[in-house]
Amino acid sequence: MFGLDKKDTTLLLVVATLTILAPFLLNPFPTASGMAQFNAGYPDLMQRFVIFGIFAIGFNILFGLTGYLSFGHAAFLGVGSYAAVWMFKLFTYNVIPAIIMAVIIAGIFSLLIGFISLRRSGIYFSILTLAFAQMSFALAYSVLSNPKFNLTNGETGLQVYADDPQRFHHDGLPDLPHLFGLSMRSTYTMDVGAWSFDFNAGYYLCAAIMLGVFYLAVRIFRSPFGMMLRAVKSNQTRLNYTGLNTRPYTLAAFVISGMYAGLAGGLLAAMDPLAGAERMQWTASGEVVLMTILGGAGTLIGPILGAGFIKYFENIFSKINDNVLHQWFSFMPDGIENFMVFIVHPFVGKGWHLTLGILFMLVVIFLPGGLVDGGQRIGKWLRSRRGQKEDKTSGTTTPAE
Amino acid sequence: MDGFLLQILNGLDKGSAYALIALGLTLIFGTLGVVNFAHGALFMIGAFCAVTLQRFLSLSYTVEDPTQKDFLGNPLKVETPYVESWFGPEVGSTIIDWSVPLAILLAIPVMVFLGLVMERGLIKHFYKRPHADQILVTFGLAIVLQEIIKYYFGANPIQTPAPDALSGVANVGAIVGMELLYPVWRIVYFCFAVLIIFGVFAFLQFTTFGMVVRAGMADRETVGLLGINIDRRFAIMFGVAAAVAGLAGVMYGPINPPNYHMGMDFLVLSFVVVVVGGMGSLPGAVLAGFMLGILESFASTTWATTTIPGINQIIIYLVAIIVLLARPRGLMGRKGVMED
Amino acid sequence: MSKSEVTRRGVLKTGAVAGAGLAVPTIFTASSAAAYTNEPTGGTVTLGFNVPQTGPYADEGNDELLAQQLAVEHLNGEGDGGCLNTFTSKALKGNGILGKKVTFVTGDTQTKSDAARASAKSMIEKDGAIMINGGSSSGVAVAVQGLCQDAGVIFMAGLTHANDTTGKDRKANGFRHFFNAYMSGAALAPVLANEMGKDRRAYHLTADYNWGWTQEESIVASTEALGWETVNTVKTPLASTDFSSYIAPVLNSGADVLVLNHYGGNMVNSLTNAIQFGLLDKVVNGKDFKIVVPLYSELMAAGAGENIKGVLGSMNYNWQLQNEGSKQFVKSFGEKYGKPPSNSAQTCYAQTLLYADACERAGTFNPCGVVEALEGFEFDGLGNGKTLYRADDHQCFKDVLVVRGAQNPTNAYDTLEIVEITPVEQVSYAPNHPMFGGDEATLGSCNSGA
Amino acid sequence: MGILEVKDVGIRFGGLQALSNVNLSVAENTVHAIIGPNGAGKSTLLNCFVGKLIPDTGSVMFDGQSVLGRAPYEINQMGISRVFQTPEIFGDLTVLENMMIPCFAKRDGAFELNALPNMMKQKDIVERAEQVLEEMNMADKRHEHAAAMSRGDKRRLEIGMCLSQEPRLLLLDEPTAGMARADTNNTIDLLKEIRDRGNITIAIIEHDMHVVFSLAERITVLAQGTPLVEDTPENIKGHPKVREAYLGESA
Repeated sequence: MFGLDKKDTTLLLVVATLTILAPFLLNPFPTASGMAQFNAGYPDLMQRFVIFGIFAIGFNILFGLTGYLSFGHAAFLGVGSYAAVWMFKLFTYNVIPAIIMAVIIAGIFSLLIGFISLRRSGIYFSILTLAFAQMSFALAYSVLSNPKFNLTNGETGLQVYADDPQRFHHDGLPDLPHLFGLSMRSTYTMDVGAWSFDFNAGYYLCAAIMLGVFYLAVRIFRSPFGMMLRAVKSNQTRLNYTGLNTRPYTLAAFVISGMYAGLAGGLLAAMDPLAGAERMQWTASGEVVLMTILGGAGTLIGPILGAGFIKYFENIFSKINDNVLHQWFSFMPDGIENFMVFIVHPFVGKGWHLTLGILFMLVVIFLPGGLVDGGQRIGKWLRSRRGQKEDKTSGTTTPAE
Repeated sequence: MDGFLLQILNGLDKGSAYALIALGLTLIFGTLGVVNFAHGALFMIGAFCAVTLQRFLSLSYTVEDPTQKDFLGNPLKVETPYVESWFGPEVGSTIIDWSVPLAILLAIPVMVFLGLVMERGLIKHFYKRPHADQILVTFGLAIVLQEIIKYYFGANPIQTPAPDALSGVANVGAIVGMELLYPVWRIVYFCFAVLIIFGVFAFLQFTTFGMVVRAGMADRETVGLLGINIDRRFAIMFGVAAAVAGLAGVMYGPINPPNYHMGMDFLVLSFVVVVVGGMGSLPGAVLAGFMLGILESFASTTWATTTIPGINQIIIYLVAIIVLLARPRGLMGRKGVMED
Repeated sequence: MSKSEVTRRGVLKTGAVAGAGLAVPTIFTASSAAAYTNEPTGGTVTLGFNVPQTGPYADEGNDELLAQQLAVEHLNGEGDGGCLNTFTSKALKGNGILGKKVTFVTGDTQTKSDAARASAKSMIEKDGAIMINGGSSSGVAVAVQGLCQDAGVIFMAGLTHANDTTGKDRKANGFRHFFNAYMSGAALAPVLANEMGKDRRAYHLTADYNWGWTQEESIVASTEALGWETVNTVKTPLASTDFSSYIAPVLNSGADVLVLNHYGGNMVNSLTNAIQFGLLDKVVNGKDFKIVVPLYSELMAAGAGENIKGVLGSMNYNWQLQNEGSKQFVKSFGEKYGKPPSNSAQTCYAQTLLYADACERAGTFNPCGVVEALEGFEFDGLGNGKTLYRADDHQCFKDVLVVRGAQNPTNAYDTLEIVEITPVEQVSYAPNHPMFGGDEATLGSCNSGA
Repeated sequence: MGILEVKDVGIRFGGLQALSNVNLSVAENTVHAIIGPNGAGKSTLLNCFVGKLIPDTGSVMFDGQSVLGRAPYEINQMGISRVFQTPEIFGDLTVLENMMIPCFAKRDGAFELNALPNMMKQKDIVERAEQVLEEMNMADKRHEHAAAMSRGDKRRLEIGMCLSQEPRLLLLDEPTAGMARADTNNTIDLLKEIRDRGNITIAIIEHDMHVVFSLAERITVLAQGTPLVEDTPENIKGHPKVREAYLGESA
């Protein structure tokens, strides 16, 4: 289907099903239960899952295929966000032109940076991209937000003000980003017994776009172009002596992944019309690197898993405070309850960084191929168990013959 | 003119910290081929060795003084450090006063030990893994180390003042017959950095151990074939690199009070320094450290910022870009190192 | 058997505490049956405390969180009741708010406007928080305030000092108890003139972002009005850790006062560097060199250690204030946590009580009702003395403290001493003051999310 | 006039004169071997043909056009393919994919505008790659991971990858170095087959005399960066200068 082989079609369908059903899957616990803390099915976080999924998918096209490790991709995300918010400010709250503009501007920006950075490879390339991104961040944070020429609005973040022109905005349209009148924030809440599920317009827009770009990524991975990029990673020497000028290919990959980042940035702004400079900082670039490696660089689904994993920690674990802990362990006798809270306390709430750091180490030590590798190992283990069982049954039948 | 000289001094001072961190980073990279994102954390832990020693020396017993009240109106608990009661107030307070230089003695074994444990326990298993994996695992380690420090010492900076005798300003211009006041401790820091750098170079240049390590850096396999246990030597070099970063941290405390994220603040910069100097080149790291320090200082003068607005924010990165485009392997990089 | 019984007890207990979950968060939904965003329908009401828990301001955030928890206790009638005893409004009875027990959720702003909005959204969308309180930077405050306006919940700002929060970025759903840069300037200037004379030459080092600029603008304006001359204003990158290259030029600039428009780690380092370079020992233009830090906090004072001795600055609140509300608050806070409260803790505590009180007086949690109850509200007994929540811009007007680093502190907590309590009249300004967005700045109208 | 004409080539590395006054002519559709002791400059010379090094003096002409100053990929597009001392293949890719890359390069290597819409098309490439694999007797290995194969198979694959582009000149850099005897013989047979198929020029650098004498039609002996003699294998075998410079040393 869609020009994909059977395995990829299945993967695409699985991803599609999961994203469509996400409001159910991410809210497995009844709203009033103590476990509700672990629910992630509220609009903002679901949006973040898919948006950062897009970001990581795009990053993986560059890093996973060519092996070029960019430490500056957050700059393209940030540029995309700024472009989108400027579209809101100048023209209309409709998200379509904003998203298109975000992708275009990020594409141009990544073409410029990629053209220069790709003159070098290895860690030199990484540092060049890092340098460009840090420069962009510094400029956005202060220099370009001075009162005379305010392009970014600095630390507060670029936002839409009532006195902005918004030329095509008129009464009757929501005063928030919308898709031809459908506000990105409109949410339908379905109560089923003790459960509650949110269906958010913005989330489904992001999910649809993510499925589209995921499909595109699968096609790129499977095309001769994708193969060529993998060849770059595998053996650049051979490629040079094979009559191929690798630079246009790597540059194309760089720009494509930059446009993915811009798309993610545009969507972030479309869900919440504010563009902060911090999303361009090197830590944000590092985050997408970690997402990709954590999930499994070079795999199709890995980056999405990695993105979900990190965003889940950031948003769920950081909110578990001592009060919540006491609730969890309240069934225990007081002494043990306090002890348990004492044990768990350093790892949640303000300690979520610690848990994340430990998990990075555990994953990379025990699962060299990231989470996807872990999944494959579990699959293999299950199959081998099943195999053993069959062996046993066959073993018991053999002597009878 | 004084302004110019002052900025040179400032640059040398900043450069000292950059150079020391980059030196360790390059040692680890050059010997082990490992990209160590936890190196900033080692610098930070060094600084916290000084904090720990200062806390330890200031351990106090408390006596309630009914004549004074605390903020709730209860009798004030007056704290007296044990060292003051054992050695008398004068000697005791002098010991506390000198806690930062004394912390060097604590930091060397602690950092070497930490470096060895890190290498044997974790990094060793990552030699053959892609650089991306090394980055992920050392970054994870950096976060963990940082959070542990934050858990015990808080997020707020902690003052670790220089000894009274070494604080204040000195007239460094006296030699050339002009007035040029500069903080004593910063001069100490610069001299200390130069000493360490020379120490490391001498160690590599003039000891058999160092010669083997240098040979191993150039061609690991051949040295391995000669029946030399190069791995153990490299592990020790990791310990040395950790100690260099740690010492840089200990002595940095009086310049700017340590906090748990100071390592991350330096990490990106020191990577830029290493790459500008040329991956794997020790003299390159030192040269680039001082060069970037001085450039950064000059970029922050009013003259520079009015000529090019925002130059002080981007100078380091701008220089990195220019150097890498003009000289593909950095200032003194070797061919073929880390190019793919 | 016994195991399942234990579990059941747990569920019951949990159910009682987390009853707020029954109030299904139906945020941003026009079609919702609720009259306003997150209308509490069960026996509890949920407040959202959004403070930095990671990053350089984690300790400040922790202090805010402690104060907020204390406020919740007092609202629910637990503990000693704290400032409910001294608050001039007697609407709060210690039985929660409008009879509903107060619960809270927490989030981590990371001192980044993006992350702060994400955690605020999560508290609104997922946990059904009806009010967001806290924060330790103006960027975060403005970003979260905008979000709360859109979402239809109330934002009670924590520590935010930039003029913009209640200036050009003011919002109908947002309220600031903390003072601002203009007030710092207005309060400091007379004291500076008094202590240092009217013919000083000032050199400004300013953190290169929005808050730094507004503070510099305010201080420059108020000191120049007194006759001071501004020699130079230099912007320093926020990411700077070593300020030596900015301090060195001060020596030969002919300035005799250094103003550090820095906050947090920036201020600790720049002050430490300035002392290192021996600035305070210098005599310039025949006068002793002085350093001013317009915005002080206890944590900064702790971080800067001995370097703050004799350095002047301003604060929103200090635990050494001797009014009844302050004494009561310090007692409650000190007995519970073993240390006196910081000024950001006090602001968050007061904001939580003020919100609760406004709900009681309005008789509803509806944000528009709360806004109406808070606008023009005059009160006392929360620690700052007589205070007015001005209707035009939702800024509190109260006395401002001018403080100085103590020469001989007796313990870790009295490192700052109060020099003067500048009366509120001296720090007031017109709502359409040019530094506050002029005539164009408007609150807009309150949004209840319905 | 040979297909590869080398005139007065010289190159210096610091104090070392690696090549000087190299004159060489490789005739079309022959096998020409370049031999010489270690450090004679064989690999340096080869690197000058493919664009990795640019000589300080002299010229290298391929089919009447200079190769100097061109990037390796451009030289490849002129019709020169290179086989490395250690097989350079794409270890992470399958055998079939390895074979597809040079076919792809042949089609879109120049990356002109038509390459963009072509990026997704691969039918013709797969067909061509399958065909070459068939010719190389490797069709049964097509889904194997290239890195997992034996040295001999890797070499066979690499040669196949070069041949798939139908080069006019094939450069071989010690193609049997480090190989077991059986693999060496297989490789020799393969190269003979290619030679006998005709319509290709082969230049080979080799240490192993067995390989050289079973393949080459002409041999150039290089010593200390200069050609010593050039002749047929039979004459080279008995040449006293060669014995002195080369065989004497290695014996």
